[in-house]
Amino acid sequence: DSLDETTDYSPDNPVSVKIGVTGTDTPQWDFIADIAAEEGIEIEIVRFNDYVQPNQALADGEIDANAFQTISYFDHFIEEHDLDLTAIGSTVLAPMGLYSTKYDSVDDIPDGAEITIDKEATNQARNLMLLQEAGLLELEDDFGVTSGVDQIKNNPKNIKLTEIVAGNAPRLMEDVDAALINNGIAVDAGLVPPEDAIALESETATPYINIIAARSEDADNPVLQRIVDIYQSDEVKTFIEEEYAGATIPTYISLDELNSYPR
Amino acid sequence: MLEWLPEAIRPNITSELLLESLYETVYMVGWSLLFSGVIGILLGVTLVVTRPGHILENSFVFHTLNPIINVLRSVPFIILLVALIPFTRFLMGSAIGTTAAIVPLVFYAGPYIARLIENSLLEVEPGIIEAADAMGASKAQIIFRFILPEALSSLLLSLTTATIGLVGATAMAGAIGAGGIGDVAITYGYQRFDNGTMLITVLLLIVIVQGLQSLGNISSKRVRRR
Amino acid sequence: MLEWLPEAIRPNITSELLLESLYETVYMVGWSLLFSGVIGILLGVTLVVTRPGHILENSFVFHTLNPIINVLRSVPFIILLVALIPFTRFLMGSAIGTTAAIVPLVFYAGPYIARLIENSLLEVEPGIIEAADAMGASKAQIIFRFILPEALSSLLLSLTTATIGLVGATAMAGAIGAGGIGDVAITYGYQRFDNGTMLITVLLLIVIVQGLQSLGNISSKRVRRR
Amino acid sequence: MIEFKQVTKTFHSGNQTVTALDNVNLHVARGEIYGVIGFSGAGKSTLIRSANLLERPTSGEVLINGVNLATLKSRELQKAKRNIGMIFQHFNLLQSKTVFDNVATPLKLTRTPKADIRKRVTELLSFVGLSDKADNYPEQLSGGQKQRIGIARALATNPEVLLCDEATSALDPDTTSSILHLLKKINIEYNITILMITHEMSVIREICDKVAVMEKGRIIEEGSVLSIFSNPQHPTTEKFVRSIIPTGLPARVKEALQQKEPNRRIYEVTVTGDSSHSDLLRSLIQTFGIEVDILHATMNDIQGTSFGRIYFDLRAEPEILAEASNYLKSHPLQPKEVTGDARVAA
Amino acid sequence: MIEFKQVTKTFHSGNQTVTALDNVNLHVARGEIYGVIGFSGAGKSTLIRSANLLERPTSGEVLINGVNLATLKSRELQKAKRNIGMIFQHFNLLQSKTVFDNVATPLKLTRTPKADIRKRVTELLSFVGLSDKADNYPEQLSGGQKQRIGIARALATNPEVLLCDEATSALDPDTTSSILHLLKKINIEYNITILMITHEMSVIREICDKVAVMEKGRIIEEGSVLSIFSNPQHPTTEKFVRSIIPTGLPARVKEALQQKEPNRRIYEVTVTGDSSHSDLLRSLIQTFGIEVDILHATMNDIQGTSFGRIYFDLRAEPEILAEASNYLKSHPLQPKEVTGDARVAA
Ligand SMILES: Nc1ncnc2c1ncn2[C@@H]1O[C@H](COP(=O)(O)OP(=O)(O)OP(=O)(O)O)[C@@H](O)[C@H]1O
Ligand SMILES: Nc1ncnc2c1ncn2[C@@H]1O[C@H](COP(=O)(O)OP(=O)(O)OP(=O)(O)O)[C@@H](O)[C@H]1O
Ligand SMILES: [Mg+2]
Ligand SMILES: [Mg+2]
Repeated sequence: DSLDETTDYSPDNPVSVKIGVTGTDTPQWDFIADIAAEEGIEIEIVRFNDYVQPNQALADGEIDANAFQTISYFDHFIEEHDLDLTAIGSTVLAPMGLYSTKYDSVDDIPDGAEITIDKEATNQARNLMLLQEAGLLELEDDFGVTSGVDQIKNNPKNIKLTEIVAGNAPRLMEDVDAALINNGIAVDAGLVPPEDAIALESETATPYINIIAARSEDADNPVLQRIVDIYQSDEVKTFIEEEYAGATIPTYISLDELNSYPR
Repeated sequence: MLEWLPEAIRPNITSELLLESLYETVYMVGWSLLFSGVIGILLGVTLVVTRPGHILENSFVFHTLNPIINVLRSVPFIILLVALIPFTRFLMGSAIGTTAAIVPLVFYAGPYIARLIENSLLEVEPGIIEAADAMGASKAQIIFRFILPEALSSLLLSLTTATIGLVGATAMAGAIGAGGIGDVAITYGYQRFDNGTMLITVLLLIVIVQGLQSLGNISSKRVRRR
Repeated sequence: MLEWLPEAIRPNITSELLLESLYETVYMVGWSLLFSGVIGILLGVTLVVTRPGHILENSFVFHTLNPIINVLRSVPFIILLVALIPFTRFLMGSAIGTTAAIVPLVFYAGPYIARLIENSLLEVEPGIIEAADAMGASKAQIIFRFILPEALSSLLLSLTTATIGLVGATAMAGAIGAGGIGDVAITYGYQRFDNGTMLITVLLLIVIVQGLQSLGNISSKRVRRR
Repeated sequence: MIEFKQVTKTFHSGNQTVTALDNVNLHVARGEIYGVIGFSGAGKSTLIRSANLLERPTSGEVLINGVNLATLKSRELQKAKRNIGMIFQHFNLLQSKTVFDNVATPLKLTRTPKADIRKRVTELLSFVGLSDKADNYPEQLSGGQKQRIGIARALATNPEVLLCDEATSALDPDTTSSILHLLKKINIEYNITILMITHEMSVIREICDKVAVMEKGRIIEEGSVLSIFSNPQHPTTEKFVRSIIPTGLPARVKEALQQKEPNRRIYEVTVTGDSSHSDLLRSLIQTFGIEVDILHATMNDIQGTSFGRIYFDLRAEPEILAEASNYLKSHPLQPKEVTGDARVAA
Repeated sequence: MIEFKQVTKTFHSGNQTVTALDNVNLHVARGEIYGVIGFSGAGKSTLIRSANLLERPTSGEVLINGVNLATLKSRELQKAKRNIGMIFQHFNLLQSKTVFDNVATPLKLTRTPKADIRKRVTELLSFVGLSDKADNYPEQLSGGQKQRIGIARALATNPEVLLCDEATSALDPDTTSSILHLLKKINIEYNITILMITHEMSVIREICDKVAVMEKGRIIEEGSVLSIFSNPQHPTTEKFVRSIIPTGLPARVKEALQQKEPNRRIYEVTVTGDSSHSDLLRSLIQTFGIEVDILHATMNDIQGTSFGRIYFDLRAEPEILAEASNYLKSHPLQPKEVTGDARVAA
């Protein structure tokens, strides 16, 4: 399982690493893999279509690292499942926004309005927190990263929350009063987050910064460290900025900073 | 309602949510079964009777319908869901929610049922159709008074299989906010690691499927004459 | 390879990815069809021959198997996928990837095929089984030399329907990193709003499904004797 | 009424071609009961099935009431077919319907009022002796019972034309005879035209007016039942006629011949119509003083006249027998001496 | 060989109960050809189907070779069944297999070498006259052809016991007769035991040694074919016997009676076995001087002896006829005068 014995590598004696990603994060990983390959690190990308399996597979040793989740989701997951995993580097931040085809500001949202939220648990928690930030809801004090609609304390406007799959939000916007949409998806769908959103997650929302995770025993593995370095290089930063047109913001902060978000 | 369960398997969801999702599943399966059943039977019958050598042989209809059904059966459900959004909105007023889900479910199950029905109808003894023809039965009479009743037992099993398939598909209809037990199982049970919810929802699904299958088996057996 | 397409529908994915995913789909469908076909036929045959009044009447087997199949058919695919992880890992050495996906796909398609086969086999004329019995055929001979050949035409159509169902299910196997065209359609096309990818992948799926259905129809027709 | 004009039907299977009907011409007049007989595989079913277009002829045409059904529009064709009842060789009953509903089916197709249906079906079931099976399903019936349901169903709508493909093949003689009497009765009362396929000469004898003999897709002989029975031309026809009028030597005659007694001779007299044997008997007994016995005789009653053979056993001194043989040679009944070599048992 | 001991079989459908077999006892000895005849629905098929346990009797037992099949283990039962060939009323051919493969099926079950199968099947097909249909599928066959395939299949393994349910019902007389001859031949050559269901008395006459008559699930009469034909006890049996030995007055006799001529009388003589008519004829012609004609005669050849009736037409002055009538009354052949009132046509 461990990568321990493979600290030595060179283009002639390459080491191979399996990295789990989800859905659409492959472009930057393909780019990183090309760079790493020149140094003798052969990255095999394992694409998941789900937010549970990549951590499970990492803990089970089926992959060597994964990069798909926010730090808060990660912390919650390893606690819940008692897994010995560690975050080894920050990657990007894709802030969430509230969009509407009917209203220009949050204040216009009427009583009894219908708003779509993501049915996926961590994103849903983020959605609800953004609605709280926007003053539409009040959440329970112990609201956590996978808390859901049952943790709403107060819903003064009697807003109807409809859970849908994230990718459908832009497509279904016009059927509701407002929709919560991930930046990534919003940009892909042709929205311009700073202009179109009527409420946006703050860009420094530490809990929602994405990370690369590895098994704790491999935390210091030079190969993985090197991959983190490559990810955090300017070259990759530029690539991501161009590729995602601002939807996904490269956010490179120290591990300490990463782990110091309010829980 | 569920507080008496041991903690390890006590679901984190309210019994209201459970009941509501049960209702949503029944609602979606019921309506979409009704429509897709009618459409599926119509398509299935058409596929059978327009094929070469059959009573309404019509090469054009057969060779148009056959690939259309294949196309609908090719598209992954989630994509079908999306592709149909404008149509669903036009038909239902909104593309979101339990009622809206009926449209893609019908598009999903209709062609599927058509294929199952087609297979069942092809097993009807040609002698029966000859007898009908010789009696001067109209094409519609041949279909409704001869072919369908003779295939009824097999049709009921096919519809049972399709209904259970529909129950499975409703779990995916959660993507457009349709709800339902399958969706609760995935979003509350699976994604939130709530074993209690997983257990109870899956148990509910099992009960539903078991009930449907038994109903199908019994009614099919009752009308089976051989 | 795909550069010549007009921009609006030019996919954002490489043709390598497309080819690879095509291979993955074929690989998953092929293997899981093989296993689930064998298992499904076995289960389907067992469901038929152990039912009351049939040649291997066995109330215990029938009344055990029947609900087990229902249970497997009740569980949403994603939950089945998860529930099977330990078993998949034990069997395949790993619970992720294209090869690992075969296990849940077989669990998904096996019981489904069993139901379709059951329906096909129940349509075999009882007179044929009587003739076999009167000839002193063993139970295995009755099944393999009489029931299965007589139902072959319908069986082929059932297997076709199941295979197309499997193609659909592979799209969901993306959850454990299995890849495949359906997955590309969803993650690159659907999630990234890439119409080009959506179009080309769906077209590919249509071609596959159309091909499978034609193959099924033709071979079924060739062995149909009435 | 039913006219086959140069009808040919070929089936293809693999590289084989079967000519089931080979240039068949046949005319069934209104009100006639027309029998078609032939060996298994001769093309009888194909013939009757082409009468109502269940088989489309490869060439030639079939006219019913002067109309070529193949030229009719769908609705007209249905109407025409409702006037043609058909009894199938393999019954073709609906497995999913009760006996009652099977018989009621053709009536339901024409939207007959419920009460009328009940009355008619009850009447038919009682006629075919299956009133107690009204609520049973076909698979619970015996072979003959199924056939009777098929007959009842074909008669339900009082069709003008009835096509019967082996309508009584699964029935015992008693039931057969009552069915045949019914057919004859409706034939007379309603002037219904019946085309009747059978392999049993006794069925032909009992009710048919005319008969055609088929072999290998061709009609090899046809005519009134009387003429065919009394004077079959084709060897196949003769075989069928012989099936009810045996032409082989009876066992008792063969036995007698084997004894080869010099003062005993056996003569065969063919009886056609109203032939009288009184002078023959008187001459032999009184004039020649021969001891005359009737060894065997078989006659058939065909439409009021008798056809058949009598075997006379003559005993006397050889010289008397020789004398008598000259007399017999010139006798109008043309008795033939049977020696055992001339004929072979069938 | 085959023994039915108090076999009862009831079917339930809805609230109806049908007793298809009602306490049936029957013993078929080894090498016998045993015919069972009865009206449609009498229970014949149920009887034969319970011989090889296709129907499990509700009570009673069936022994084959002294063994109650119901007590056998699965494998032994299969072995026993391989020794019992069966021809089904509805053929039960495999639609998915060619004619050749249908006939080959029972041989394949016992893993007969390919070459042997080919030889045997070819032989059987040529015997039933269907060599040219070897590669056809059942649905391409005529009714009689299907039946012949069923026969060939049942004979394929040279079984010791053959159960035939209406084996020739769809066949023309010629084919029937050749099949029956074959059955008789294998019966003699291999000492095969045959239980034969039929509704045709002519089949019984042609090859059966013994016959049982069924009615409403019961065996109402049984015995040697000879005794049943010559001396039927039960009215149903008589009906069957009459189907080939008509007992009604022939048309010609009825016609003669209608003329009511005072100097003419008609006498009926029943022929049983080897009865001689020579002295009767001589007395009438020579002693009384009566003109004697044979009006009608039907005799059946049953296993070497003749059974039947002769109708004599006597013409003379009324006083001579009155005189003769006294003589006839005391004649051992017991001639009966036919007056037209005594008997009713069947
Ligand atoms: N499965 C069944 N359910 C109910 N009744 C049945 C069933 N099978 C047979 N019967 C009845 O049992 C009786 C005897 O049937 P069987 O088939 O033995 O008659 P059969 O003598 O062979 O007549 P046939 O000459 O017409 O073939 C019939 O009245 C029939 O309706
Ligand atoms: N669909 C078919 N394909 C090929 N050959 C066929 C088909 N139908 C009938 N035949 C052949 O045509 C010939 C005539 O068949 P048909 O059924 O008319 O005979 P039939 O006179 O009714 O015989 P039977 O008395 O045995 O019922 C047979 O040789 C048969 O094998
Ligand atoms: Mg025929
Ligand atoms: Mg029977």
